[in-house]
Amino acid sequence: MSGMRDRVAALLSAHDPATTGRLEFLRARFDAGLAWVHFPVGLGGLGAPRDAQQEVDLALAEAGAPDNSPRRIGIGLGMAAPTILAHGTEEQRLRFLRPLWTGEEVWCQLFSEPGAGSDLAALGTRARRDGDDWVVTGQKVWTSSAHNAQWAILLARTDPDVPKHAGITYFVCDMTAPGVEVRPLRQITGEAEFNEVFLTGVRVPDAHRIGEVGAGWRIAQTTLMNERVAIGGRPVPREGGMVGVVADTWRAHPERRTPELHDRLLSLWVESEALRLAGIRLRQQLAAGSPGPEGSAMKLGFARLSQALSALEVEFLAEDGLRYDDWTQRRPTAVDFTARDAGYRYLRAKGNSIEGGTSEVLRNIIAERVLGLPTEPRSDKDIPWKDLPR
Amino acid sequence: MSGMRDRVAALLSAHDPATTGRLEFLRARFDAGLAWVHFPVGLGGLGAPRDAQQEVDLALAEAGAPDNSPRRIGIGLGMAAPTILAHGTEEQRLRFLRPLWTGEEVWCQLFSEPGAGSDLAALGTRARRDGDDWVVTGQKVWTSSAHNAQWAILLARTDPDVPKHAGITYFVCDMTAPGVEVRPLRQITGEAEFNEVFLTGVRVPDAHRIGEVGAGWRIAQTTLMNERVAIGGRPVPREGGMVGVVADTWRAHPERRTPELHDRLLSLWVESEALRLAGIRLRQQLAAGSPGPEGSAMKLGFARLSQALSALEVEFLAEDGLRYDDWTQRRPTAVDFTARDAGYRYLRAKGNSIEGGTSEVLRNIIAERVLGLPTEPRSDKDIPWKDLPR
Amino acid sequence: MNLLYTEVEDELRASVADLLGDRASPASVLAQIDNGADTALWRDLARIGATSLHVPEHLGGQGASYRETAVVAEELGRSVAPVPFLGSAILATAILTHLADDPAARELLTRLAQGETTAALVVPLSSWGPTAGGYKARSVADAAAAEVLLVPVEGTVHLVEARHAVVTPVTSLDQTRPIADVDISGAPTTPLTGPGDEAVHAALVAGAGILASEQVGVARWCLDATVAHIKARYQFGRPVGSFQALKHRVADLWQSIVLATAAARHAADALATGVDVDIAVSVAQSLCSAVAVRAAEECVQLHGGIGMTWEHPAHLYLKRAKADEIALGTPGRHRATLAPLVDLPLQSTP
Amino acid sequence: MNLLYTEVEDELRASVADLLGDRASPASVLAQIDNGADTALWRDLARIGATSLHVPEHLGGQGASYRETAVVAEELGRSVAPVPFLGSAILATAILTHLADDPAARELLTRLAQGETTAALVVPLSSWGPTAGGYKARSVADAAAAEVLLVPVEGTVHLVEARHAVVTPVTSLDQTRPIADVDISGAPTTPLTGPGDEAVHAALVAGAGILASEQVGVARWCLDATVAHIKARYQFGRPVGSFQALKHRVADLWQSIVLATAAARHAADALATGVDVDIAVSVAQSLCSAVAVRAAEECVQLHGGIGMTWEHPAHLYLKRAKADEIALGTPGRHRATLAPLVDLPLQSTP
Repeated sequence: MSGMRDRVAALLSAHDPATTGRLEFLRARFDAGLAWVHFPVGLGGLGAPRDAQQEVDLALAEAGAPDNSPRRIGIGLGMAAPTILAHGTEEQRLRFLRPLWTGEEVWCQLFSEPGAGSDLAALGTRARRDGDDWVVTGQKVWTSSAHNAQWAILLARTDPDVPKHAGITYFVCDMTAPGVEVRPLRQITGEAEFNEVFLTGVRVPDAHRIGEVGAGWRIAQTTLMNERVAIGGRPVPREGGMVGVVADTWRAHPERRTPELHDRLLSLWVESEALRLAGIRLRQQLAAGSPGPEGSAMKLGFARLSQALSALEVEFLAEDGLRYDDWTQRRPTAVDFTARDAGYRYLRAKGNSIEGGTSEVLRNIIAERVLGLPTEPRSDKDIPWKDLPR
Repeated sequence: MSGMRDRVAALLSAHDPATTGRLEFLRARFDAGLAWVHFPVGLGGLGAPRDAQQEVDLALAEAGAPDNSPRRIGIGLGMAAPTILAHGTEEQRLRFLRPLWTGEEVWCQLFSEPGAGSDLAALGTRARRDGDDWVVTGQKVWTSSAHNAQWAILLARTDPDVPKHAGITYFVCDMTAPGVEVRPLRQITGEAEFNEVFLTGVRVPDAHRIGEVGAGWRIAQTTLMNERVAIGGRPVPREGGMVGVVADTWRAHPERRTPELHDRLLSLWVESEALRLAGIRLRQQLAAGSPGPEGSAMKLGFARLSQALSALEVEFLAEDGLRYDDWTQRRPTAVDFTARDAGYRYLRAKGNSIEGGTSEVLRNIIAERVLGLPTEPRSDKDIPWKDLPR
Repeated sequence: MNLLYTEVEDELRASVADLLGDRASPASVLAQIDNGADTALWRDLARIGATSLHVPEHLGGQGASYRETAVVAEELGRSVAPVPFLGSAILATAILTHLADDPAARELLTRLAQGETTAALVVPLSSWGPTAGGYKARSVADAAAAEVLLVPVEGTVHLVEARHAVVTPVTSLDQTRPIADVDISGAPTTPLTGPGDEAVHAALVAGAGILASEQVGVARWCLDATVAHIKARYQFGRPVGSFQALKHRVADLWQSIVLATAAARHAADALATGVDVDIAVSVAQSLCSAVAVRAAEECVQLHGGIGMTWEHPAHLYLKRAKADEIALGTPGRHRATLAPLVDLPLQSTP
Repeated sequence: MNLLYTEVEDELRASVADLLGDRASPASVLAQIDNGADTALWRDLARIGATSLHVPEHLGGQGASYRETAVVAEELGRSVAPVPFLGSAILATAILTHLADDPAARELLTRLAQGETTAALVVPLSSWGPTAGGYKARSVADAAAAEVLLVPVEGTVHLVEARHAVVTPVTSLDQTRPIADVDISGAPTTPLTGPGDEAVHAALVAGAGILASEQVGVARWCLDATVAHIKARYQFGRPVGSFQALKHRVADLWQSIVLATAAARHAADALATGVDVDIAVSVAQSLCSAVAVRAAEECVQLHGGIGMTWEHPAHLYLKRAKADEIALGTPGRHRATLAPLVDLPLQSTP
C-alpha cells in the first residue's frame, strides 16, 4: 500500500493541484493509473486491489486535488466503464475510458423501453446491419443524463427470429448522431430527471459494437450487476439519509407530536439503523473477500424506508403537509432528498421501488438466487422474440 | 309468512315441547316441514324462501322448543345436506336427511389429505369397484367430528388415468364400517379438535355413491360453496368476537397500557368494526337478492383480525402472556375463543387462515373470480392424475 | 341501518358519473391542472342537484340526505374533479345549516344550494377536534374560488366577503383541491347568530364522514385502474396480472376496499339518521384514509415506471389520497377521538 | 465495530451446532417437551465451555466476550433446546459478574461457569427498565431447575438457596423455556455487597442484547424450514415454492433477517466493547423480537395444515418467538427506551 502513497506523491509533485487545470490534472491522474487502481495499467489503473482506491482518493482529496464529479458521471463510471473493460476491444477501451473517467464525455444508458421494463430482455429497438454500420430504430425510456450525454450504452435487437435473450446486441451509440431525439420525461414530482429517447434510423458503426452479435444480454448482466453494487455501496452515518431528515422535522415541531406518530417514527428509526448496520456488515464482508447477497436486501429496505419515512413526515406536518414547494418542470442532474420539501420527498421516494430494478423483481431474485426456490413455469424463454405475446 | 306462524302453532299444539321428548319433537318438526323450510316438502321443508326460516326458529325458541344443536352437527347441516339434496337420489335423501337434521346421525367430511390440501383435486384415496361395492383405501386428515360420526361424505379417486378433476367420485361412507380407523390429530394448542382417518379396504356400497362416477369434483363444489357461506354468515354485535375479548382485557389492566399498544388496539378495533359492518352489508345484499363476493373478504378479514388481536393480547399481558392455561390433549367439539386464555386464542387463531380454505387460496379466488385477473400457466389440468409431479 | 345503495342512489351515481365522464375524465383533469377549480363543471353539478342533496328543500336544496351526498362524493373521488365540493357544499353548507336561524346564513345557504356562489370555512383543511379559529388560517380548502368566507372567531362564525380578505393561493400537494392562506384582519364581517363552536364541530364531523366516501371513490379508481393495467401489461410473455404476488396484493386491496365501503356507508347513514354519528365517522376516517393511501400507492407501484410519470393520472389520485389522509383529522387523531367513545382509554379516569 | 463472525466464532458455532444436532434436534426436543430443562445437555454445553464464554478466566469462565456468547444463543435459538441459558448463563451470571467483589458472588459465579449448578434471577421474565424486585415474582425464567436464586430487594441482591424458597412451576407458553412463580418470604438469604440495582440493570441489558441473537437463530430456523418445505411440497403439479406470492413473502422474510442479524451482531459487539450499549440493545430487541415472531408465524402459515400440528416442531418456535417478544421488554418498551437516547422525545423537556 505504501506504493500507492508514493504514486500519489509523485502525481501531486508533477501536477500541483493549485496550479494545474482541473481537466489536465484528471488526465494526469488517469495516466498515472490512479483513476481506478483496480483497472489495468494503461487504462487508468494499476491492476491493484479495489480497496486500495480509498487511500488514493483520501490522499488526493486532502491535497486539494479536484475530483471527477462522480455523481455527474455515475452511469459512465458505474455501468459503461466496467462493461467496456470486460467486453470491449482494446481499441474501444483506449478510445472511451479516459474521457469517460475525466468527465469530458458523459454517458447515458439506453436499455429500458416502454414495453420492456422488468422484462428488459423483451426489448424491441431494432438494429439492422447495413454495410459497416447498424441502423437503429426504436424508443428508449427512463434515460437519465441523456440530454447531457455524448455517448450511450445501447441494447438493441439484431435478430427477432431467435428467443428474446439470444437476439440482443450491445452497442455504444453517439448521442449527437442524426436521428437521436431526446425528450424530457416529466415525473409525478413535477420535475424531469429522466428522458425518453427516440432513435430513428440512427447509424452506429460496427466498430462501436461491444462483444459478439447476439451476446448483448449476457454482456448487459455485467452492467446491471455493477448498477446494483453501486446502489448498495454508500456508507451512511447514524441518522444519515431520509431518517435524519424526518427526525429533524420531528425535533422541530413539538406541537405536532402524537404518541401514535412517535412509535411509528421510532420503529422506522430502528429499521433505518438496522439497515445502516446491515450496510456496514455488507462492506465488512466485501472487505473480507466474502461478499454476500445482502445488497438486494439493502435496496429493498432503502425503498421501503424512504417511502414510509417520507409518508410519515407529510402526515406529521399536517397543514404544512398539504402544501407543495414547486411543480415546475425542473431538470435536476441528481436526486437530493434534502433540498426540497416533505411532499417532494414523499413523491420522489415512490420511484425508489421501481428504478434500478423493481422491488418485485428483487424479491424474485432473492427467492430464486439466494433461497434457491424454483422458478415459475415460463413459456417465453424458448420461443422466437417475434412470436411473444405482448 | 303468516302461513309459517300457523304451521308453527300447529306443530306446537300437536307436540307440546314441555311434554314431548327432544328427539320426538325434532322428528315431528322435520316432518312438519319446519326443519329447513327452503328444502322440498317431504324432506323437512316446504319449498319456502330461505329467509322464512328465521321467523320459524325464533317462534320455536320462544315457545321453549328444543333445537337440534346446530354447532354439534354443523358439517351435516352445512355441507352434507345441501349436497345430498342437490345431487343425491330420492332414496338417499329419504334415508339420510331426517336423522342428519335431528342429530341422530352425526356427519363428518373426508376430503383433505396430507398430500391434497389447497390442491384438493390431487387427492389420492383410491376407490376400486368390486361387485356392488367400492373398496376404499387411503388417508384423510383434518376431519372434525370423525370420532363421533356415523356417516362421512367422502371424495375418492376412482380413475387415476384421467386428469385429476375428472377421476374423483363422491360417496357416503359409514364411519362404523370395518377398515375405518380414527386417530386424534393433536394441534399446536395441545388439543385435538380434528382427526386423521385411515381407510383400509373399507367397503362402500355403490348405492351410497352420490352422483355419477367421475362427477365428484363438480359435486364437491356444492359442498365447499356451502362451507364458505356458512363461515361468513353469522351476525355479530359491535365488539362481538375476538375484539371484545381483547378490549375487555385492556379494560381490566390499566397498569399495563402503553400508548403504542393503545393505538394498535384502536386500529384493530376500527378494522373489526368495519368487518362487522361489511358483514351486515353482505347480509343486506343477500336479503335484497343480490349476493356479492364479499364473503371471501369476510373470511380473510376474520383470520387477519383474530390473529392480530390475539397476538396483541398476549403481548399486552406481559408476564401473564408468558403462561399457558393447559397443554392437555382435550377433545373439544367446537372452537370457543372465550373459554380459554390469551395464549390459546393466539395459537388457535393461527388456524383461521388455513382451515376452510387458506388465505392464499382465497386471494387467488378473489383475484381471478372477483377481479377477473388471468390464471397462472398450469400444467396439472390436462395430464392424467397418476403422472402428476408430487 | 341500511348500508346498501338504494335504487335512487344508484341512479344519482349514474347521472353524476355521466357528467364527470364527459367533463372530468382523469385525462382532462390532468390537462387543466393549473387552472384551479372548474367552475363550469361546478355549475353543472349544481344544476343536476348534486351539490345540495342534503340541504332542505325550503332552503333551496334537494331535501335528500348525507347518504346521497356521499354517493356524489364517491364519484368525485373517482374522478378527482377540481370542484369545491368539500369546502363549499359540505363544510360551509353544514355550518350555515346549523346556523340557519340567522337570516344572513339562510340567504347564503340558499345561494350556495342553487350553485350561484361558493363559500369556504376558514380553518386549515387538516383541522379536527376543537378548533381555535381566528383571523388567519393556513391551507384552507377551496378558499381561492370562494366568494364568501365563514370565519369562526371566539365561538362566533363570521361571514366575510372574500374580496375584503387577503386570500393567498398556495401550491397544494393535492393539485385537484386548491388551498389558500386566508387573512381577514380588518375586513368587515357579519357575525352569524347561533352556536358557532357547535356549528364548526358539526361541519367538521359531516366533512370527515363524507370525506370517507370520497376516499372510497379514490380507492376504487385506483383498484380498477391497477387491475386494468396488469391485465393488459405483458412482461415475460404473460400479463403481469397473472403473477401471483400481484394477484394477492390486489386481492388484499379489494378486501380492504370492501371494509372501507361498509364503513363509509355507515358513516353516511349515521349522518343521515343522527344515530351513532361520532363513532361511525371516526371509524370511517381512520380506515378509509389508510385504504385510499394504500390503494393509490399500490396503483403507482403496480403501474411500474408509467405510474411515476406526469402523463399518467395515477399521481393525481396519490396526491388526493395523501392530502385526504391529513384532511379533517389524520387516522391517528380519529383513533384518539374514538378511544373514550368506545371505552378504550389509555389512562383510566379516576 | 465488527459485525461479522470471526473464524473462532464460526468454529464455536460449529461445535455447538454439532452437539445440539446430536442431542437437541427439533424432533427430540418435541419428544421430551414435558420433562422441563435438559440438565444432561446443559452439562455437556458447559463442558465445551459454551455456557461461560463471557466470564473471565480467573472466575472459571472462558475469558471470551458476549460476541461469542451471542453465537451460542443463536444456535440455542435455532434448536429451541430447553436449557437454562438465558436465566442462568446470562441473567444470573451477569448479576454475579457485576457483584464479583463479594466473595459469595464470586464463589457462585465460578460454580455456574463450570456448569456445576444453575441459578436464576428472580424477576418476571418480562421485566425491562427499573425493576422493583421483591420477595415474590411471577413467571421467572429457568427458576424451577435453579439451585440458587438471586433476588433483588430494595437495591440489594440476595442469594437464596432454592430449597428454602417456594418455587411453583407454572405452565409456560414457551414449552422450551420453563417458568415458575417464586416466593422467598421467610427464607434465609445472603445479601451480596455491591450496587444491586446497577447489577440488575446490567443483567437485563445483557439479557436483552443476547436475546436478540437467540431471536435471530429462531428466525433463521423458521426461514430455513419454510424454504425447505415449500421446495418439497407439491400442489397443483408444482412445488408451492414456485408460486410467486410465497416467493415474495420468504424473500421479505429473508430481508428482515438480514437486518435483524446486523442489529443483533451490533448488540453483541456493543456488549463486548461497552460502546453504544443501550442504543444497540434496544434497537436489536425492537427489531429482532418482531422479526422472530413474523418468521415463526410465516413458518406455521406456509407449512399449511402440517404447521398447525403438534407433531411438527414449528409450534415450538412460534411459542419461543412469542415468549421472547415479551421477554426482557416488548418491542414497544424498547422503542420507548430509545426515544430519549436518540433525541426523539414525545414531549420536549422544558
